[in-house]
Amino acid sequence: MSIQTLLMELVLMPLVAFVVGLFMVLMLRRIGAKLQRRVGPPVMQPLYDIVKLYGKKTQISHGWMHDIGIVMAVGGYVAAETLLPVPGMDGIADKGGLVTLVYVMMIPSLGLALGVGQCANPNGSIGIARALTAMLAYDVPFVIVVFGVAWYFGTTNLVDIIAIQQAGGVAGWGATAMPLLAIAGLFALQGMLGKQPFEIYIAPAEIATGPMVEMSGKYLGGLFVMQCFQLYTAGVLYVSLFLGGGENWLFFLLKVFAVVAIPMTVAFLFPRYKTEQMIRLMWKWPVMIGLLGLAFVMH
Amino acid sequence: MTPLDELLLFSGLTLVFLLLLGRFSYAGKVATVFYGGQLLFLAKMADRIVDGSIVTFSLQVELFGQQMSWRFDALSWFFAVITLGAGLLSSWYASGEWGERFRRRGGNLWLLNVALAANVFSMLILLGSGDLLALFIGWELVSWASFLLMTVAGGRAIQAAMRYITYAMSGAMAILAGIVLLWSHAGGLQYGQIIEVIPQLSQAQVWLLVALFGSGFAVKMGLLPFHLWQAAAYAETPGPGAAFFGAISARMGLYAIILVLVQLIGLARLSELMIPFTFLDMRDLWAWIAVLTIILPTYIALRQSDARYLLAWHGIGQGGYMLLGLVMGDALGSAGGLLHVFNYATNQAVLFFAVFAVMFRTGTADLNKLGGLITRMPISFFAMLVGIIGLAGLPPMNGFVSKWFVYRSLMIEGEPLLFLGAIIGTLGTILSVYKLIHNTFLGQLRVEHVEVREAPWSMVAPMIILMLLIFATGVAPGLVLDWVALVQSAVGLPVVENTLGGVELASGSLDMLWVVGVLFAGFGIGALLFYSGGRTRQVHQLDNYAGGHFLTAEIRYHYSDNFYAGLMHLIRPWYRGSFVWLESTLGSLLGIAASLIQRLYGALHPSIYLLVTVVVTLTWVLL
Amino acid sequence: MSKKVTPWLDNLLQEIEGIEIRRKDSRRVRIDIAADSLPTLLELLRGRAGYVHLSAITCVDWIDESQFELVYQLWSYESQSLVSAHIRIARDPGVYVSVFDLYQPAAFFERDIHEMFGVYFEGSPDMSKFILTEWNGPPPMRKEFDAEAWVNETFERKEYQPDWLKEITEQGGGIVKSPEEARQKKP
Amino acid sequence: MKEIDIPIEASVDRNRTNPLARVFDELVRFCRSRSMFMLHYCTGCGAIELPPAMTSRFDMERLGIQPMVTPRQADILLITGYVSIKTLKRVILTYEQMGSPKYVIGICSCTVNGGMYWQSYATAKQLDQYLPVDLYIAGCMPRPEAVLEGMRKLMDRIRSGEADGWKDYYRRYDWYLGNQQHLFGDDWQTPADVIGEASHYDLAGPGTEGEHTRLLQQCQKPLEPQQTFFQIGGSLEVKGESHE
Amino acid sequence: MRPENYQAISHPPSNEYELNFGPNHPGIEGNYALKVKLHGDVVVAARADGGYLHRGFEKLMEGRLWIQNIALVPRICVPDPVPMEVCYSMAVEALNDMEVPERAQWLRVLQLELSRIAAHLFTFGGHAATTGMYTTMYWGVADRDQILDLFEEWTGGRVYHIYNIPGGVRRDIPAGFLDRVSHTMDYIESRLPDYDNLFFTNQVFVDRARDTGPMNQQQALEWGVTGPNLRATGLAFDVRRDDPYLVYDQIDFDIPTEAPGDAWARTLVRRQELKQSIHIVRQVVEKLPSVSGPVRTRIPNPLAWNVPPGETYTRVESSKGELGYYVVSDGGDKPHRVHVRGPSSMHAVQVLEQLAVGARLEDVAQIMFSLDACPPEVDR
Repeated sequence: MSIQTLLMELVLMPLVAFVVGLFMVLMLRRIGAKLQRRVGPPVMQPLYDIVKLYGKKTQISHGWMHDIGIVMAVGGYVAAETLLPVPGMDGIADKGGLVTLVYVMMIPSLGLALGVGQCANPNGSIGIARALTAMLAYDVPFVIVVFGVAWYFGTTNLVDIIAIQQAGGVAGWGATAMPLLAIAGLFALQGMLGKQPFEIYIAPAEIATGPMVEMSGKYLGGLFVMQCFQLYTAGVLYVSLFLGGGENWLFFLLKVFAVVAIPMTVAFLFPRYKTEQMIRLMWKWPVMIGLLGLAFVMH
Repeated sequence: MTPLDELLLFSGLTLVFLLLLGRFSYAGKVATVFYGGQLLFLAKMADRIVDGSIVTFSLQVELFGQQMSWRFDALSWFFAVITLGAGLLSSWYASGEWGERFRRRGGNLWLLNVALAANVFSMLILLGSGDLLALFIGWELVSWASFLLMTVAGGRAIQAAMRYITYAMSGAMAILAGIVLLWSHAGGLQYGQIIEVIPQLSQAQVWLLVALFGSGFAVKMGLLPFHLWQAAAYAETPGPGAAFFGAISARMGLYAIILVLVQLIGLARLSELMIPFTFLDMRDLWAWIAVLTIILPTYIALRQSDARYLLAWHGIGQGGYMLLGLVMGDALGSAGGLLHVFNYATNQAVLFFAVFAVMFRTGTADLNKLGGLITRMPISFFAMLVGIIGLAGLPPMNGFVSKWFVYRSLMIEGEPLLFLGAIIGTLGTILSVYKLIHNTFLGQLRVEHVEVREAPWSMVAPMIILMLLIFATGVAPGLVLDWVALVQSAVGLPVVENTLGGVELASGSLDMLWVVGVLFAGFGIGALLFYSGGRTRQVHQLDNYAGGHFLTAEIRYHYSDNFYAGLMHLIRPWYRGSFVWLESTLGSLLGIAASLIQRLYGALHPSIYLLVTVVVTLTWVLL
Repeated sequence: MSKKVTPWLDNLLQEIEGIEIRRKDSRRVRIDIAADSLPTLLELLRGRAGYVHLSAITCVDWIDESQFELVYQLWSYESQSLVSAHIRIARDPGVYVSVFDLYQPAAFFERDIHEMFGVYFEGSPDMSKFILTEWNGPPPMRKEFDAEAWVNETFERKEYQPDWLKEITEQGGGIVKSPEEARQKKP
Repeated sequence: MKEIDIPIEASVDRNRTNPLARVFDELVRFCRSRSMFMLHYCTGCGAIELPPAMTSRFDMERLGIQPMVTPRQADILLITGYVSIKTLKRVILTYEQMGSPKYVIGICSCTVNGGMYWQSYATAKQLDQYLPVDLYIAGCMPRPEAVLEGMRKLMDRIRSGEADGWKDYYRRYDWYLGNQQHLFGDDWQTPADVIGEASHYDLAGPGTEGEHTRLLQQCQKPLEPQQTFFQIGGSLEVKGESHE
Repeated sequence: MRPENYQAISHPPSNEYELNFGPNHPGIEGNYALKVKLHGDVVVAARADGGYLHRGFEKLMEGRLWIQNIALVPRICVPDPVPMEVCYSMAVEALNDMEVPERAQWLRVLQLELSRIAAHLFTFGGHAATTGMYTTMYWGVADRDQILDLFEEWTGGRVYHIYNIPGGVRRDIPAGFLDRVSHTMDYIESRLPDYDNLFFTNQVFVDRARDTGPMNQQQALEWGVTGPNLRATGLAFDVRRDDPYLVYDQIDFDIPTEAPGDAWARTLVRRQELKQSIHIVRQVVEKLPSVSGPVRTRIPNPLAWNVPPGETYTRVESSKGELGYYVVSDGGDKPHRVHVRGPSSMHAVQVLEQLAVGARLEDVAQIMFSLDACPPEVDR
């Protein structure tokens, strides 16, 4: 691969992720609107919000770590996108692999946690404490899934994983070979996106949106951008692991949107759990299903 | 003179210098230079080590007709580098204002410096041991030197040190028994002889051997279930001592485990030892001990409210990763384990330095009495940030690389449960280190800390060096992996094929140069996006959302205690159920032993105590 | 459904001095009693007659008589009747005893009366301000406090004379006569 | 719905000469008008008509309006009805914590002139004496349709750049502060530093500082300095050890 | 100096910290505040802080004519204004010894019950929103609007109706109105299964609400709790039945009760009350055509209406509990004293403070909403 193509991919991949992410946010809000029997926002609404927030006149900061936190939150996801192969673009996916991706995806959370910490708001701190606890909860089934997939395909290189799946057609998809792990993965996805019933760290009625509590202007805008990336990353990762990645952009996007629509729909039909209820649920059913699936895979 | 002669001589000289002239205020600075000198001698040795040859010590001692010899191979050299590095930076840290304050407050700086030098010296002797007898003597010296350093602070530290020495003595007994067992079969204690005799031993004998040596070394390493002494003993040690302990001291146990279990007995032989009534073999047992050592102490650390204790408990937990990697026995895993020794030492040292810098300025390490210091001690904050990213094992710091190696090894070997355990430990680490940095540096700045300033240069400089080291070895892990590869070949493990940025594997490789490069490119884009927005303006911390209310400085609104309350609601019963039961059972057993020993020595002054014990040890060894 | 307050209670109540009982209807009883005897009465009503629910405590300012009237509304779930006990206390100094030990809801009402009328209740658990925490004036519910005057003194009024209103006024519509004026004409 | 003359000092928006910058400004103004986050703060009874306006029947989100929880996140402060003096303090704090550009909508008649509580000792009468009100929606209480209509009007005004009450607050801070001090007492203070903000963003005007701000500085309880200290000290003193 | 009201509950060196619920907080109902002191996520002390909605109603009413006050009273409880009008009108009628025509009484019952349905739908929405279940809120508020439409057609006002006046009601129902009422009732009844599936039987919600803020019957009686909160502890007390007013003694309805007294029971009681109210509305719709006659009695010139001296205490059952008006007349054209006993003044202050202690941070908002506290009633 020439260096020019690589550089182009490194620029394009985050950009595509952002644009697709914007539409995912739109879909999230539209699904909510449909379930709540109303119209919902206009198509460009997510973009309006972000442009407006970046265009605020006063930007209230609580210190330099607050600033750096947002930079890390957005930048970490920008970096993560280049580790995530999409049709026609592999980026540096073969330089890092699945484990690295999982860990790079924690960087934005860490940045956010530090930034929120400096805001010196108890609501934010509780929110971060809950977010990290939630991470502990959903990562257990998630790593079982990651392990199972890596074992089944014999590699942690996402490019190879996708190639192996595509070679076998639908029958070769991870979801066909490892249905139980795919189900466990859906649970983890719900937790990863922090949607109800696992929406414990935003919880407006309890901690006034937790980490977002002191975020204004471009800080909040950064979080909105991060949300786009987060939805995209979670969707694409799931598709890459279980649904054969993307043969072409059309099918790829169809699959990604379909996957992300599941947690979004569930989100509007449930209240949120308490923290320990969430952990208990996450460590019970998905882990059980995941371990069972793992046992099948490793046999 | 071989380089090893020079090194040991110079190290002994440092000790003698401090013993004689340690009372002068410049002694600490000179000692720091001396440690630097020792490091130079070590560097001088490097080309021979790279060749794979062994550097010997000229002096040989004959005891009971046993030839005692000392030599450095790649394994010793690798550990010695870390030891001296930790010694150098700790001494540097102590040599300036910190030491001055310590002395003014009535601390015995002379004893601290001497104990540090004694530790370094004895560890070098241990690392250089060329046969089991020398190993045992070195082991005892290290134990007593550690004890000396632990007692410097007095008070609660003495209790912790007593507990330690109880454990250490019982561990030494086990080792001695193992040595006797081997000696009775091999007729000698040279490594060569032992390697020959091991295959002839029966399964039961090897079983006993592994149990004896293993438990003896595990005490020092703080492996489960012998971990209970360590946290208090390390945390109560004053500043640089704690950093030194945290960085390397416990790793002597790992060194011995590598030497005896991996090099002499061999991992293959371990796999043959089945555990009765189970489908586990000895190696699995070690792996599970490692995983439990990762998980349990990490989650105990989560509950600590004293920053030093929190770090000390993590020290125990991180040892599990090293052992886990090693027991996997493949190139990746053992490389990860060995690399983690280095990485962890840097992380732990910088974290302890940062915590003691905070203590230096505020007088407390109680996580509930701090907060908001980021604006007052930004460099210490940054040091702690780098440290926690490394300790938690996130890119781009070096801790990520070693943990990645261990994970990949577990994935390739097909150990899902061990993998899960390791990940749960990592997640617990992330949780508790965030608590550490949040409660110390983030959140509400307390009224009484408004005047606090950054720590002085003598304390900041070692932190900056360590930060750079952590980052550099994170970006280019190949630098350390080269050494690790040497160690692997010296020990007889498969050698990892590393590149500068990590490792190339058919089943998914790692190139940190790329990963970090892209990460920082991402940060760049993030920053670009961020600074494309309007100008920021910093507001006061009281200009804050409080449900519409007005905040005043007198109100405490910093969330610090019981930080992961939601999680604790679920897992608190487990602490009560398992950990406390474990601790109380072991505690009552060990309490009996401890009380016996304490009754003997408890009344004595530490220095007299030391003298007596040295005499006892010498007579014991000689007779 | 409706039960009458039992005769024995009537007899019992007669024993308290200075008590005057009036039945308004089958479910409403009014008792006027001396201020000193009220705790005894309430104790009787609560302990012996099942009036466990304190519905309200009201303070009425009789400024002409220089007295505060305190009205305790008590409801019995068993006999399903409401007793209102009326006492009068002196307006100055305006101190009375709390009935919190008998009826916990009294805490709220007494606190409220304290900040609105300035009546102090001895033994009430919390006499700190609840509603008027940022009010520095006199207790506003006292009759001598003229809220309207205070408002006129403190606030400006927005002049609102838009053209359309002027037109209407010119045509003889709009507000030509204030309610006060309208009332003045009738006796 | 007749317009009421609101005493806001007219300001001239500096139109940038660079055509690209003007397009950019236009874009930002457009997005501001299409994305209005209103603060979730029920100050009075008019708040009861906001849920209907938000929810399925009238669905404010169609217009890009959505409720936000904290003042930092919000653009629009809806004063839904009477403000008691106790609430007014919180409202002012909340307003000052919001990021500019920010807009205040006075819903219900009470915000205009006290409404039916004109003789109440507990409520403030004219909201625009304390905060720059961009738009009033009269009625007791205005129906959801009226609220939406008002929002549409505000959108137009934001789009055209007329809704600049927030600039007025910076420019005539002294006047607003004077009214606040008149009502709350001379020792009135919020932790937000409006004057500092105005000068930082070059929004200060001749009326930013005056006698009332001087009074504020006299009576102010100083806030501790909060900037980061990067210098590395050499003192051996321990600060705050007394607390141990 | 900042406002003095901020009384910190206590100060360090304890490790507890303070958190403010409200007044600007989604976890608080209306403009109200609850200051809590927490250890971890468990509340160790709670203090209600009211007065944000204080307008001095009782003072205002002393300065206005008897008839003018009709416009004032509904503002006291915004989500459920009708009982305020009815209760005040009943008080004035009692002072004047005035008879209310039967048709007016039935109309008042109709209005009271419609208002109760609207208030309960609103409460469910709020309660659901505190647990992150926004769909219920969106549905509930939109369905409540159906009832507001009825009110608007009937009285001209969506929220405040100023419809009940001393002596009766302002005017009769418009033509065909009863059909629309029954149609709306059919609609709301048809929506109830959806609500059940989405909210009341949602396992996640049940897990959250069970054992949250429990209050036993003994405590409820001690604390003076009334209304659905009392009935959720198992005591079947309802002013409509036990101290009947209007024509409630001619109407057939049940008083739903639940034993546990937790947030779940309180919500369930309201859910059943909704059903009962629909049942009552149906009965009124059936009965109304057969009751003819005027809808109000003549009153004197309202601008110079001197009410005979006296005092009275009237109570009605509002959606939050027992609502009482103590009205004193000194024979003038304005009341001498009006005291409003808002039902929330019990459970929004003392009960909330006590239930919050020991509760989890997650549950504080839920407890408040499940008690259905209405701050303007407290502040007045």
